[in-house]
Amino acid sequence: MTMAARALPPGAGALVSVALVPPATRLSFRGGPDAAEACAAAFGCDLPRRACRAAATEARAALWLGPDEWLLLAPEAETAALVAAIGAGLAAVPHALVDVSHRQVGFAIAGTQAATLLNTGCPLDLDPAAFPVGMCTRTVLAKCDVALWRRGVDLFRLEVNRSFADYVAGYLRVAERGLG
Amino acid sequence: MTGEHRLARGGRVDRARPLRFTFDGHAYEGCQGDTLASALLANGVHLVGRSFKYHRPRGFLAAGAEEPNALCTVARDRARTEPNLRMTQVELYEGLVASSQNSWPARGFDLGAVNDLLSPLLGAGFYYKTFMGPRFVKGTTLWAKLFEPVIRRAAGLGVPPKEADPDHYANRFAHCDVLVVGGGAAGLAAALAAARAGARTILCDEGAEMGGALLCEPDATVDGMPAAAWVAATLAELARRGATLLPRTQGFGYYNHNFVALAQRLTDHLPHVPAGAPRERLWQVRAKRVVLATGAAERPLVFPDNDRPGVMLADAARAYLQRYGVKPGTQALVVTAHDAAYRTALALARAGVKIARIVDTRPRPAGPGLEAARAAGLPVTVGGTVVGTTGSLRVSGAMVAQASGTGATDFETVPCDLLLMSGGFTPAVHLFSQSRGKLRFDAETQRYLPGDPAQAQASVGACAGSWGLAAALDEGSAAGAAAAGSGAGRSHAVTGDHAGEGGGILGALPHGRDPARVKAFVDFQNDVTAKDIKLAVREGFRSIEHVKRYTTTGMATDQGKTSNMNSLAIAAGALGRTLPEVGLTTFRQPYTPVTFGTFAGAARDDLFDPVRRTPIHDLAAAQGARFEDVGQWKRAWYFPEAGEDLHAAVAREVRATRAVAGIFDASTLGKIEVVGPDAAEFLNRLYTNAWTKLAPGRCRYGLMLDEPGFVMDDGVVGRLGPDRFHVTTTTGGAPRVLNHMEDYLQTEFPELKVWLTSVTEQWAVIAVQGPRARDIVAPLVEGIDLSAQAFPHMAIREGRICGVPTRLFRVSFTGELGFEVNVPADYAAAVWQALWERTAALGGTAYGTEAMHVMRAEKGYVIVGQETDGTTTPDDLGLGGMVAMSKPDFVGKRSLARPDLVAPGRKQLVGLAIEGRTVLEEGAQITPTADPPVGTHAIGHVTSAYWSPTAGTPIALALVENGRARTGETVFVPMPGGAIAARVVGPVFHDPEGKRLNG
Amino acid sequence: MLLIPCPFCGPRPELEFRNAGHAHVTRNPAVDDPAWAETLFFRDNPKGIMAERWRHVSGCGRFFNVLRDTVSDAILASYKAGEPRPDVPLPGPEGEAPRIGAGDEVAP
Amino acid sequence: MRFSLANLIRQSFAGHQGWPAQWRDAAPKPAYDAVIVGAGGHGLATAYYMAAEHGLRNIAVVEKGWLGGGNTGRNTTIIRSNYLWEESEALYNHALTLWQDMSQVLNYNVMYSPRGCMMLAHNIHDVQVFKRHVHANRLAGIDNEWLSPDEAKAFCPILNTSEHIRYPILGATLQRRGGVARHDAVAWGYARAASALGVDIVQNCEVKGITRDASGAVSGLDTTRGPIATKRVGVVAAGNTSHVMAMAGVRLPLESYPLQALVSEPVKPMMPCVVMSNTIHAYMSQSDKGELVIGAGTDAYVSYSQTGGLHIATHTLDAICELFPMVRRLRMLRSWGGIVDVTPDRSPIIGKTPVPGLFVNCGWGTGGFKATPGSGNVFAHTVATGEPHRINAPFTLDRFRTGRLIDEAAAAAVAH
Ligand SMILES: Cc1cc2nc3c(=O)[nH]c(=O)nc-3n(C[C@H](O)[C@H](O)[C@H](O)COP(=O)(O)OP(=O)(O)OC[C@H]3O[C@@H](n4cnc5c(N)ncnc54)[C@H](O)[C@@H]3O)c2cc1C
Ligand SMILES: NC(=O)c1ccc[n+]([C@@H]2O[C@H](COP(=O)([O-])OP(=O)(O)OC[C@H]3O[C@@H](n4cnc5c(N)ncnc54)[C@H](O)[C@@H]3O)[C@@H](O)[C@H]2O)c1
Ligand SMILES: Cc1cc2nc3c(=O)[nH]c(=O)nc-3n(C[C@H](O)[C@H](O)[C@H](O)COP(=O)(O)O)c2cc1C
Ligand SMILES: [Zn+2]
Repeated sequence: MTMAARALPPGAGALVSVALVPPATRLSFRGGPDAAEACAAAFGCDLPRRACRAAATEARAALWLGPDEWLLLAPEAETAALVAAIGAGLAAVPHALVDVSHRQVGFAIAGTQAATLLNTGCPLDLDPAAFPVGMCTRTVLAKCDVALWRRGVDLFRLEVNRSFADYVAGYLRVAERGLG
Repeated sequence: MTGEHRLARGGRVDRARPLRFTFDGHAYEGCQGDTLASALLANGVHLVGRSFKYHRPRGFLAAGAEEPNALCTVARDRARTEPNLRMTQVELYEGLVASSQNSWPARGFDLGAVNDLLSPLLGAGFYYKTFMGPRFVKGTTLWAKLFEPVIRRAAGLGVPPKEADPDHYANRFAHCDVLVVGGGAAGLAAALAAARAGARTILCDEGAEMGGALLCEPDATVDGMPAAAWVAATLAELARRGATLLPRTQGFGYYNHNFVALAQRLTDHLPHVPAGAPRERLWQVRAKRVVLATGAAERPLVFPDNDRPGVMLADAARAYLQRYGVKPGTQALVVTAHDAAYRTALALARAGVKIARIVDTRPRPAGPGLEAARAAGLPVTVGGTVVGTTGSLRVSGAMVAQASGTGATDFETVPCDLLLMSGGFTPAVHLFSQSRGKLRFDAETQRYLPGDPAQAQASVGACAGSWGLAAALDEGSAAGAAAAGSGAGRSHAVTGDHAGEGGGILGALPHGRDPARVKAFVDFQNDVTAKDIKLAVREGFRSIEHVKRYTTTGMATDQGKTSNMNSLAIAAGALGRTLPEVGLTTFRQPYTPVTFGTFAGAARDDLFDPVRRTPIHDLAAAQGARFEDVGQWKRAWYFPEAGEDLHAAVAREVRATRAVAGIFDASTLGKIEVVGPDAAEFLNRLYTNAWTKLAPGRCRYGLMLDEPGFVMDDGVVGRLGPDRFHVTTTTGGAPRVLNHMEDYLQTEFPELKVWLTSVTEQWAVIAVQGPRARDIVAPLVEGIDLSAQAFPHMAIREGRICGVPTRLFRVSFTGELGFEVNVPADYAAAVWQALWERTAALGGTAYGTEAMHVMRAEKGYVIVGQETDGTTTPDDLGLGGMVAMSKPDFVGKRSLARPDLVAPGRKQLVGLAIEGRTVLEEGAQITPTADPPVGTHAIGHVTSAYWSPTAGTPIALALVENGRARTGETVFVPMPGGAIAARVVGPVFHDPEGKRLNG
Repeated sequence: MLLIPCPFCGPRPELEFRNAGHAHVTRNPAVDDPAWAETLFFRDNPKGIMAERWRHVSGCGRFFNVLRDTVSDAILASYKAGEPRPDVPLPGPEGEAPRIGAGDEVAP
Repeated sequence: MRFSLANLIRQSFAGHQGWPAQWRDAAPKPAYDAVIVGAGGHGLATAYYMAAEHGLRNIAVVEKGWLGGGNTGRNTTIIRSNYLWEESEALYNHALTLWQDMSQVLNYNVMYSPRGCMMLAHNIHDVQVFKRHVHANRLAGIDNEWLSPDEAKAFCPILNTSEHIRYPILGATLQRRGGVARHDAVAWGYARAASALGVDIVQNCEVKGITRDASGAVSGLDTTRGPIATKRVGVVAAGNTSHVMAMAGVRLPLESYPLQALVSEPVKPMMPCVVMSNTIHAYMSQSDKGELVIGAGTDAYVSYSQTGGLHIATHTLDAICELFPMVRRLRMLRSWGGIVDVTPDRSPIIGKTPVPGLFVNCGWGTGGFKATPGSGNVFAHTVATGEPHRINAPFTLDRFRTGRLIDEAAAAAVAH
């Protein structure tokens, strides 16, 4: 990510706004069901077993991204502590815990047109009935892989690999012009 | 008044909003709601262009998407110039500038019309038979230099724009329960029933207004409302129920799994385009159910000189009259095989157009239309035919006769300035057919109709072969309700139904004239006549697909919407077969042409493909770096100082690195964290090397093969702990390698407990290389003992640098003492800055990929993709020692034992030493002799070649047959200016003992 | 564009997937050269129902198998890697494929 | 009757009534000396050369549909011979030589137009790979030159050679003898010439079985128009090859993929040559009629449906618009697909099979149109003499066992 993404206009449109989310702890957690259970205990937030669902508490979230893969989100300062805690909690259970905090950049997309904006480039059905609040998945946005999490009817979080952030910011800016 | 032929009232145009426009430089006035076609007709303009091949004068044949003749170019400015638009679909706006095509100097006087005189020569496929040149001019010269350029200039319809299109195009993915294509009576009823049942509904229609044929039915009523009012009420209810309504939107492609592509025109009808507004939008719709309600198009009749301006489809004339309030002529002759034309004749008569004659080609027509015409006193000839027309730039009369068998009798010429024809209606089954639905031939009505659907889809209304308003509405309603899963639709009370209308004819009318001398057009745009089709059949083109390709019938921009059925029937007649025996040509996307921009959408400029930059990019740019594209990445290529070119900069970067130190942004390297109790075993199976014994804290260079045994990727792998490895890959190979690993892990070795995580973007990498590298790094590092003993070459440590976490590798791709500093990406810029300050202070440099390449070549290190090309084995590279053949298995191992991979004579990596200062060209071939005759077998090629600032000579790496055994031999690199001699040497040019690495 | 039922995520657009060729090719390196060439290169290439591999690469990342009719492109079933090829009835009326394992299930 | 201007003029006075059928609409005879399966360009050329150069007259080409209706009738007609490996160079250049006077030899204007085929380099790796081609081709006597961006622009003025586009053009190769031809005419011309030499071209005749005698050798064919006895069969069935060969129990390293192409509406001449860009995946030329003829890579899965996904067209066209930004306002007129048979090394298989009397010519993938005359010529030799021609000798089936692949794709990732 370089200048372009950082230069996003903050919450420009009333119908839709696109903003960067603050830095965060991001951990990729991999393992079987027992590992997931143990991890949930150490992490303090459920790791959903249901496909494409996220669980969240006040400060943490766990996004199901694959049958043995979760993205754990937490405040930025907690990385080391969480890695230690989960590592300790799972000493005997095979798993993989990898810090990917800096790998990704998060965007918040909000507003009544948020889903429409995403659908300029995302081929999923984002109707709330098909993609309810709490659903998350990796998918594509135009020419880029993203992870998408619906946090509210009109609020999405988009996680993209950092070198694609400029692209995503630029893309959304152009796509917003084409709403209407 | 917006044109002298405009009626005082009636139609859907807004006479209070006159619009000025020009056509071929002449100023005219039309009104809001007009198309360019209706506006020109209102002004009495019928001649609007010239035909493709014979340059015959042409007018409007139709009123909609099926128009083959009336093509124009509309230009807003030089870049916003668009050729080949159908004037029947161009919506009028204030200031529109349009011009006709394919004529010079003017459409009224066109020199190209000499082709019409030459037409006896220019029949179907004439170009296959000539232009080969006299036999003594061998080869293709005459064709390519003489004839082809002339033909190319003559062909081609409109003139393409010369400047880049500045407009934007948008895209939308959409999902729905029910997609309805076509907003006529049937489509509206379907959409309404679906929406009422609570289905998510999308309705699209290519017209500017929804309503289809209802827009031309001022007399019909639906559920007690005038048709137009019903349309408006239906649209309002649909909007209220949240249906997505898309006028100006054609459904152009029906793909697999109910995926339908729509093209929406957003701004072409506006006089002023809002800045930045997209011009068109591609809708990519996944529908649970699709209802096709695309209507039917009228067919022309095929008779001699049926192409003069003023010869028009009857239904089109009714549209001009009743939708646009335009009188398309003053004296009309109607020739028909279908009952609907009577309605047109009556409507025209009511509007004051003289009906010179109605010629019904059927021997015994009957029905209310005929009766009403007779009752109104219109002259009707039954069992008649038209055998020709008069006039030049506009029809002035029709030669009418009685049909008798294949001939005609009782010729008479009837004056007229409008000749309307109705051959019956062809259901628009394009999308149905695209959906892979099989058409069935209905022998009774001689039509192809949708058979069983192949996807979750239904066809309703005129496109399904039904006729009449009530039928369309009721079928639509039923299909809409069914698609929404809510049982039956409803039935509608209508007046003005015309349910009983029918009839139609396929093929040519009998004319009894010398068939060799007349031109009865079938495909108007491509100038294909009935005799062309018969010629094709005579010449052995018996398949309809051959007939199509030999005559080009149906291949014009209208894709045969008005011509296909007639040409099929004519071909069938000539073949003596039935229509279904002859078969149909294939319906393909798009339904009508769609702009390239609509497909491309936002993908232009930087959005054409993501530009990936490293976290250090901006700093490197500030330091003056020039960048190169490596896949999607921008990589710093070299860092020129004032006045330096690539070579000077690289030489300086190399010398400074070898003398002091250099720093290099290696962030794009692929990185994969391999974690789990079976991590080492997994790597054993994926790499040629053995990993079990690699101690934590140590690194190893790994070589990866594909299953056929060829080198696929390489990289340094560091072991962080018993069950944790940090694997690096090439920049370009990163996604491929991860996919390859996942593939084997998930499908071949699922029992292994190991997980792979891409950390390419988590870690930025700064290589610090050179004799002073330790001095640069050391002061910034905490928690790692950097001494040579504690931290030897090929080791990895975790600690902190500049206060942030690091994975520090002691590795070298330059042959110098080196470190690769991995830091979490957000910190990279600060760490780079700190390292740079220390490097600069010591007299070191930042270096780019080019210097990196030079230094690794001086050391004989290979680059996968440059020294290898997908046919290279480890042994070819001299890396046989890295292949642990003692391992029971690894990917590619079995293949290495295949006969050709162990055969003698394979190409092997060597160095080439060159006298003099000439740097070889990469890719140059290598021969054993200096002056190889053409066809000499090359024994190898140069893979890398550079000026080596370190050696002070050119160096090169090459793959040469038996290369290692040739060490010391002289080989030759033939170049256009003569061969360059080179001596085969080992591939390492710098510090072969590796002392500097271990410093 | 195909709609591909990922056994984990449910039906998803083809854009999220990458095809990975024929399924059920057994990799046994302990064979002679002709048999190994079979493993590497020779495929049924069926005209009709084909077991093929896809990866939900822009999704859950899993490789899995699909039965698809290569003539109509209708998808008849999807199942996880390692599972045996299911017996499926031919496509139903209107080409609508019976779907097996069409997603939204609990992770293993 | 010969095709000539004189005869055309004569016939134009006679209402063109005198033109005979261009080929006889043959019904299958009970037996032939040899039968070619598949009346695409390659099969028809094979039969023509078997008759013209090897004196075989009692032969037939059987075709399940209409002749030329396979990939020959649906390809983007790019012709070039600047391949990398010596084996490929020899094969494709043999073809290019035959293209030069094909119209006169066949007495059929196939409109071979050597207007130049340009391949764009967008990064340093492309430059290295393409220069390797240039050097290899020069040694082989094949014209192929390196152009700077300015030279490329001069040759093809509509090319976007700005340095500020996403993937600037760093240079290009140009094979001046490369170009295009009228695809249908190639099939028709060979059919007409072969038919005139006595070859039976039997359309609507699908091969359903290959019969073999006790020794295992080919003894005949079962077709939808009855059995045909023959001891020699040459299969040239492109995308359908796996299935025809399976009838004789022969398995091949082939997969069949849809390959799409599209044309724009015709416009006045705007493009003088062929331009290909492998890095951004698209190529374009303009036909004599005026359409822009555009293609890219295959769909990514095995299919026999002759259609493909919309996303292939969108990617192809965004690349085309990037290279030629004035075409955004032009429109797609028609898109279609063909089924191509692809080998693991993207090179054809031409030669004998384990079944005596059965020969195969397949695996041309996305790029066999250009090879039509050369492929037919060497395959005719192979079927007629029972042994491969020097040029097709390396293109064996056995190379997949030994590993001696002829891998153009790996070397360059260049198609067509
Ligand atoms: C969209 C597209 C673009 C292309 N672009 C290019 C290009 O630019 N340049 C280039 O060089 N190449 C190109 N190609 C590739 C080229 O078209 C083919 O390689 C070449 O035409 C193959 O010729 P063929 O005669 O072998 O096959 P075909 O023309 O396909 O002929 C095979 C014939 O065998 C028949 N057949 C199959 N099975 C049977 C059976 N059981 N019984 C009887 N008959 C049977 C088929 O009906 C068919 O007519 C392209 C291909 C496609 C699809
Ligand atoms: N000329 C006539 O008199 C005539 C012709 C046909 C039908 N009808 C009458 O019309 C009624 C039938 O109505 P209907 O709804 O079946 O047909 P319709 O012709 O009224 O409507 C079809 C609609 O589909 C649209 N369309 C066609 N292809 C499309 C595509 N690919 N994408 C988007 N839109 C597309 C057309 O613009 C048109 O508005 C009956 O009353 C019948 O008698 C009359
Ligand atoms: C080089 C080339 C040019 C073509 N030009 C046209 C054209 O101008 N108009 C047209 O309708 N089709 C054109 N086609 C496409 C054919 O109509 C047809 O789609 C193609 O041969 C595939 O056959 P199918 O669509 O019947 O399956 C062209 C095809 C090729 C190969
Ligand atoms: Zn999935």
